[in-house]
Amino acid sequence: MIPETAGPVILFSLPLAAAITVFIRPRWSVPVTLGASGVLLAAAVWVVGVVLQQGAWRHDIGGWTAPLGIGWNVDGLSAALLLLTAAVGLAGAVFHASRPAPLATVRDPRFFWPLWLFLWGGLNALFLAADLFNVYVALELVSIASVGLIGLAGGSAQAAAWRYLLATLLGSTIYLFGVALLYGRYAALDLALLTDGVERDGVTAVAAALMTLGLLLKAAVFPLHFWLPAAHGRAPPAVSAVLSAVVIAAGYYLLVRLWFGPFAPLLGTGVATLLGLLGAAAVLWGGLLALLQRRLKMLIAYSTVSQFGYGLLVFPLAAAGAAHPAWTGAVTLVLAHGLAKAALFLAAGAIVLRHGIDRLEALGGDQRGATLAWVAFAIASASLVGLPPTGGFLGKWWLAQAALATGGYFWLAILMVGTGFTAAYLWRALQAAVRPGREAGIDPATLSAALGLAALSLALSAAALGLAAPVLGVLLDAGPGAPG
Amino acid sequence: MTAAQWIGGLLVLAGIPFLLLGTLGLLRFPDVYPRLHALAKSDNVGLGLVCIGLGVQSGSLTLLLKLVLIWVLMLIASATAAGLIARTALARGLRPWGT
Amino acid sequence: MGVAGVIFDVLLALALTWLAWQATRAADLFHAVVSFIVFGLLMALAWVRLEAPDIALAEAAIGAGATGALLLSALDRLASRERRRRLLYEPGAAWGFWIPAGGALLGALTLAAWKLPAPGLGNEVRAALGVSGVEHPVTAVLLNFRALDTLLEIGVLLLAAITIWSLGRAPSPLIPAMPSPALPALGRLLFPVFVLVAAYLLWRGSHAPGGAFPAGAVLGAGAILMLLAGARPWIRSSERGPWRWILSLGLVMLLAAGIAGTLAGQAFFEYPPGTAGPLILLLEVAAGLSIALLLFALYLRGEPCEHGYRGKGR
Amino acid sequence: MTELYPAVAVLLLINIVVGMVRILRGPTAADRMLAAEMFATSAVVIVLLMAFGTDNLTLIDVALIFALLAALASVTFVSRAWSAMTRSRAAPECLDDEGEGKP
Amino acid sequence: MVYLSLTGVLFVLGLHGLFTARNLLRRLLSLNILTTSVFLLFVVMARLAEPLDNVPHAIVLTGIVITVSTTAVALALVVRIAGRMREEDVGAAADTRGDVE
Repeated sequence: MIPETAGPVILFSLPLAAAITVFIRPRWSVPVTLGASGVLLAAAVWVVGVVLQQGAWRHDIGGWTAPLGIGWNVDGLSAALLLLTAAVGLAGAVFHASRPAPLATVRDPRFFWPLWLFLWGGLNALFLAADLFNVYVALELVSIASVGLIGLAGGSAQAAAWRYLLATLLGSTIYLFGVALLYGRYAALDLALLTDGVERDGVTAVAAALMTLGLLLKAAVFPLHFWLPAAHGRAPPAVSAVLSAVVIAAGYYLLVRLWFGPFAPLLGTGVATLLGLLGAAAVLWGGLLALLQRRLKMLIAYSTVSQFGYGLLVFPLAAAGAAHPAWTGAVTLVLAHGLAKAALFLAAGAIVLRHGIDRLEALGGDQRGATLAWVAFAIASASLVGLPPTGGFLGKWWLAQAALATGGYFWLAILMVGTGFTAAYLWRALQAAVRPGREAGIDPATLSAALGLAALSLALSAAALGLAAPVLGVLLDAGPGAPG
Repeated sequence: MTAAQWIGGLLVLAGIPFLLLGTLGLLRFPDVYPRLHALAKSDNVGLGLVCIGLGVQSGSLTLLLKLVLIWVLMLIASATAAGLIARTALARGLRPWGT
Repeated sequence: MGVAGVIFDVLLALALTWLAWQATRAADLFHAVVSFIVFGLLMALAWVRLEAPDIALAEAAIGAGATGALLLSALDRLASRERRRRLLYEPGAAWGFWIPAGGALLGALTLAAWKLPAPGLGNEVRAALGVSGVEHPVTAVLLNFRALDTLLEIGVLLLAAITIWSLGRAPSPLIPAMPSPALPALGRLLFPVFVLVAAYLLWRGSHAPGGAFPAGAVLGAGAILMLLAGARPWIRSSERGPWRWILSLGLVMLLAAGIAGTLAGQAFFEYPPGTAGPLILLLEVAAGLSIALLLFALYLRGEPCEHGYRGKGR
Repeated sequence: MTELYPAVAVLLLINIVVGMVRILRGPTAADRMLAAEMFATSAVVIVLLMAFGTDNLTLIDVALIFALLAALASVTFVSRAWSAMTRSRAAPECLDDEGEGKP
Repeated sequence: MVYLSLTGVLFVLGLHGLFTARNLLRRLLSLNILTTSVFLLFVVMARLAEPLDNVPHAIVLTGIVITVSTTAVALALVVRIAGRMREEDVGAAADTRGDVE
């Protein structure tokens, strides 16, 4: 066996195999999921290590080469996102496994785990895929699993799940329309082949517009974010974490893949500025709404809308000539956001469990049982705001450098104002901890420390990401996706 | 052209008017009961003629059998459906026209 | 087909447009659903005209058959909802103008793309067909060149079934006010035909249009017909029973085939030389069975009973 | 004779289009379903004519599946959609019946 | 090709229906029509290619199965949501099955 192929094969097959296992034998759910999660994290670390050592590689499925067959593409970007998925997946699984059992809905224990593992498998398949239609199938896998996980909370969450399903299916259908146009034009679905062959013409432009529109809907970019807060706010905490941290990032990942791959010739100043303005609007609007929320989980959900706005700033900065720092900065920001946001949602989940309610004004008072969660919340907040030396700081620093190098002072201002908003709404949330509150909720002794630890480990990884700057820089440079 | 092809073709052409008549009945008859009747009769005769015609024309026994199978299936489907629809319509209290 | 062909295409396109309009706009919900079912039926004719008999088979079986049954059955729960639809979510008035405007623009652009070079991969497929293990190109693409898509697709089906189970128990079907004695007889009469046709399509798949997809759909449709004809749903969700294994069978086999390639020192999903034909046949049987049972499971709209049914049934 | 088949297919398609008026007008659900069934018959004939007109005999399978699934649609209609609507309008107590057959 | 323009028309109709319809089932039908238009585009591309290209046929087959899955999930959700609203209407607060909340 070739060692480098084993990593992707494990990352692809293990979640699906584990999902089948826990579907057939629900009783083994927790041990199987936790075991598989550990192996998957190890495999993701290994894949990152291999990329660091020998650079990007490609694996042809079934031995069939590109125009006919499907490939897996492992480079720095996909390896980083695979690792992010594994980290969030493991922490989320630990969190969900250690929730107090009586609070779970009736259907939850039997169906959470297969859906969770299917979601994981879909995400891994997506990050590995180098074929546009394969990406579509993986996207659908992710969508249905997400819908099932949101709907598990029952009640009004099912209505939120329905709205999410409609939005995400619309997004993938529009995306597929663009894929069909591209296929008709170039007779290829492979990213690398398309990158080599794409020309600037009408069909390609329409295809690019459609695919971008579909993915913007999936990434919940302003003004297409309408479905996100309800879905992410109502889902179980572990689900909110993976949805906000990784599923949204998947849409963003594809946008970056496409615009720095096949559509790079089309990335003129006009398109880039438009995308950048959407991002800027998302930063401000999401930040403003987050500031106005009264519920902790809704606040975090709107924060996701705001934070992914930064990701879009990569396009105008890259079009202006600072492709490399902007790209590295934006991807770092997305990774840091993923870790921090997952930590925030898990911490919020633990806090809400402790107090039995998620209205901000009711979260004060006795914090026994939720101390760790608040610490995690604070550290993750620091990363999200961008205090040094966290990952958030690193990403913003690189983005700011790109803005300064190209004279993009408008984008720099957006970065600053957005940071102000972030600090303001997270401060509001943190303030709630120290206020006197009503004494309610469940006995702190029933809350496992693993809840807080899961959140804390993610928050610490978000912070540590900033220290790993040199490694990260090398990793993200590996591969054809990275602009030189 | 052989005789079999002529006969087959004529049978096919003979079947078409029945299909058209079925639609006419569907449009012109006053309520659901005579419409059921019109469809059940004419469509099945029409389809039967076409199937047999094409079978004769092809000159192959397996094809003929397959076509007859299609016809029988449609017969069963429409007969059951007609019966069920009529029963349910009566049960629902839809009065036949003129009563 | 010459002039007649062009007239046929234009008429078909007009009819399809009108049906699509009816399906989205009709005031009566049942009217909309029937329009959609007829839309599927005529779509199958369009696939035939476009020389895609495989898709016509699948559309006839899945599109018009299974989806039609799904939609019609959902109506029994939704019909009385229609009057209270005001409760259902935000008004779309503001979007109503902008989206069609954008859509019209898009339509214009599609027309601008009228003369696509459309190179296609026909030659590549033909060249590789010899070593693919089957003679029918679509089957070769599905289970050899792009087998990874098929794996994920069966995964989507299984996942959909699990998701539906997670929503709640299967609602027990409403029993018709006037049970018909003809129905069970019809079920018993037709089910063997469904099985035969499914087997026939599966067998044909290696060298002609057919294969696991239409076969599975036909078999699934037959199972749904049995249910409608009064049989009790026989799938059980019990952990001890075999059903969970059987439902997962397709995905398990495809995953195993994929991993076997890696373990044998080749690429993921690479079949050892000379074994592609039998392997693909095996995978087709498993995939067809899975598709049939999963479609049936999807039709139940919830987790079936664990240990069986109480009460008289029919 | 075979040369006439395309024209005949067009004729049958016109037949379907005309029949759509019944779907539009109704008035009952049964009328619409009957129209749909008529379309299935016509579609079977059209596919058969295409099969023989273009000598593409694999299309007969498509007609076969149409014929098989025509039964499914009408049975679903009668045993689910239509009769259930009858009951829900006539007898509101059907909600209680839903409990029947549950474990 | 007539069918190429049909693709555009169906796409617009589907989008229009999706954004103007309020009924859940109608939105689902619109979405299905939208998907069909995409499949049609694939198959038209396959037909225009010389020689006939079978890859889009396989892609559309995969797509059809996926669409059935998503439709079934959406329908099950719709039925649950409608059922819950009906229960709320009737005033039956308790869910006897104990499946939710």
